[in-house]
Amino acid sequence: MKIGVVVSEGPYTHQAADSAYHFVKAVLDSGHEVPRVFFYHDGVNVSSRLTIPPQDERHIQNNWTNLAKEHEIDLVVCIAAAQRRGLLDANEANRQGKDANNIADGFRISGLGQLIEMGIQTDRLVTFGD
Amino acid sequence: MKIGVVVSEGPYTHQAADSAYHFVKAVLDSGHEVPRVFFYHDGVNVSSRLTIPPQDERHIQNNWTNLAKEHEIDLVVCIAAAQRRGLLDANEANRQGKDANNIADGFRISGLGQLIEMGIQTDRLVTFGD
Amino acid sequence: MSTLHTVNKSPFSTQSLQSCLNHCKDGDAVLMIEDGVYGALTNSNMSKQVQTKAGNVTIYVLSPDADARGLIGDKLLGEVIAVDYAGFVKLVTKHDRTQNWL
Amino acid sequence: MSTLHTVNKSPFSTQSLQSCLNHCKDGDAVLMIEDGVYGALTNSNMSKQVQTKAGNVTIYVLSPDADARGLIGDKLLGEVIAVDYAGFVKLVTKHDRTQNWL
Amino acid sequence: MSETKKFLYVNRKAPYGTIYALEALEVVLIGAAFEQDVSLAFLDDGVFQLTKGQNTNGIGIKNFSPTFRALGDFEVTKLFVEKESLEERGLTADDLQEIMYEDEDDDWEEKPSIKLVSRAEMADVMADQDVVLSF
Amino acid sequence: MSETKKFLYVNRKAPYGTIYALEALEVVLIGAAFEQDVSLAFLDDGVFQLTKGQNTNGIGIKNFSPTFRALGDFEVTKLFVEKESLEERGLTADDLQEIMYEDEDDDWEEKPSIKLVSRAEMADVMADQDVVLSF
Repeated sequence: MKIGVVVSEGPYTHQAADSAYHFVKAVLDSGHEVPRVFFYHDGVNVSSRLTIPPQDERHIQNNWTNLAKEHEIDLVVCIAAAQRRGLLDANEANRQGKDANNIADGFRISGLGQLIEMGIQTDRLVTFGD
Repeated sequence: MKIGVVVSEGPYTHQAADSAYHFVKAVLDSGHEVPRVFFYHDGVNVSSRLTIPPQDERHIQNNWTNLAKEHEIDLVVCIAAAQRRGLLDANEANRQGKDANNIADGFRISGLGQLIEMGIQTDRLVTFGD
Repeated sequence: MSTLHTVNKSPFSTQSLQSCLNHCKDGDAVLMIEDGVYGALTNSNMSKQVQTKAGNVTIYVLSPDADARGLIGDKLLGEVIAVDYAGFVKLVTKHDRTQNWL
Repeated sequence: MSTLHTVNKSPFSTQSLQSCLNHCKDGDAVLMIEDGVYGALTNSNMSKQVQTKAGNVTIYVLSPDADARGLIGDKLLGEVIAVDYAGFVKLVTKHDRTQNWL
Repeated sequence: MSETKKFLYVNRKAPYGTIYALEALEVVLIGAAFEQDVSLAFLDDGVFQLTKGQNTNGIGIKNFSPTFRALGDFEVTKLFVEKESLEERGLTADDLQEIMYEDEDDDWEEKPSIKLVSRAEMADVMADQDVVLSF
Repeated sequence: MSETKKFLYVNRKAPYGTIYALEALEVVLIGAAFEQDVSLAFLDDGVFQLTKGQNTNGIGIKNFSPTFRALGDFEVTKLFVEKESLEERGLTADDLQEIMYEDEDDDWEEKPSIKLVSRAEMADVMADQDVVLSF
């Protein structure tokens, strides 16, 4: 079965990004698929490669990047939500005249249509948020 | 009278950063002082210079930067909270081996001691959060 | 000695206003801001409690926030006093401390 | 056709569990996760309502979240079934849709 | 895309205090292009999104409530509003904006998009969906 | 700094679901160095922060509850816990961790840091402060 996942809160502040991570791992372990995870609202903050959590805490962005690589999961960051909150890739930074970018490896920025498409193309959709 | 202000939620997602801004302006208009605003929890996200809000929306970070310059307000971003959430200045980025930084003009990164100090040195303390 | 309490959440979705009203003392002030302004609605299932408490505690609503949410005229309880941001500042300076019910 | 509902907030601070219980249908499942697991506490002022609803709806609690918060043994209602993340996935696939009460 | 699914957008939060209501509306507008069977549910504090007379000048945040009146042009015409949620908040249908659409199957007659439903009817609406997105 | 103020840290949120409890504790630990008159209030869901037997292995988040037991070493010895908040949640004092400090004014005798108070007493504690920080 194909299960789509939405993450709508930022890392560390809410448990959502952690819960979604454990859930996606369990989906994969159960032999089902997670073709895409969509990051919306403050969820876009999960994609920042600039986070430096304390040594004894989990590294949420690294966890997602590694999981996505290993299982070819499409991690999509909503562009409208990302722009409001200061999450940019190199392309966007260039286009918008910003002098830095901060999106981590394994995440890609795209439109809200990707969320609707995920709803259409998956069998179930689960949202982790606040 | 000296009034200290804490902002503990991120821009756009919660109204806190807007409410705090209007409050600080009103304090200054009333002839009182705001020596420092302390950004904690997701409030640190207000300091990102990479936000690109829609044209017809307010620019929260610019508002704060301009207000701070005009009235010499010390905008302090908690370092521990900022590191978790991927907010860095050039120094920190260098020290931590990160290839980018994203703190806007007018904000400075410092420790939680600055919050306690603000509590000690001001006559009132008001927190805007969630 | 008295306290200014602020409440910024809808009383219909969280317990913040309830907890604030449970802990504020006679002579204190409660200022509803942001989504907290819904606590000032007439004919709601919170109205009576707010009206009753208004006998011992002065209850204010931040008018820019009330206006934003369409709470004007007879939608607002008569017991609740509307203030603007300048009034918010006055309340902060007038009371000895501010407690924010987040 | 049935729905899996998830609730991730404490029923003592927000109305999410209440609203979920008001809207779920006989044969549905409710899974308490994150701070939502406090809804499974014994002897709380939510216990009776959850126990009563458990007659028509199957109520689950995510055990990693319950463990994190020290909700084990007799702190958990007997009517509530503990599942791990694999069990969470099974519930998602078993029911026709998932509705998340955020 | 040939498949048509029933999408429900669930709105349970008030506007302006948090961004969820606005960002939910952005999803609805984009989603309209996908020609799915779309419904919106407004319950709990979500009913506050539809109230009349919102004026955000004093808080410097854009008033997005007029956008709900444009939903008909995007063929989003089913806005279910829960009666009990209104009553608990001291509101009636008169406190909500008038939101209309032109029914192309009925000689373009103007019809109201807002459908007041009881809590039990709202539960039925929710149970009749393929995809439920919560905000 | 010669001035001493009464600081109250108000904890009303549960641990782990959100970070407020942990980041509040970080403020308390840093604040201890400033030698102010510090109290902590635990009410509403904040009482969950102090429960025994927390085991976070399954969620991959650090269990910070043992840190409360170290507060005595930082001379943070006044933890007010509201009885009514416990009762509403089906909890009793037995469900909370034992948190002790050594009283230097009483021959270093071990004493409990947790003080159970009624709602009315909690209101008195709150009304007796110079600075109230809410989390």
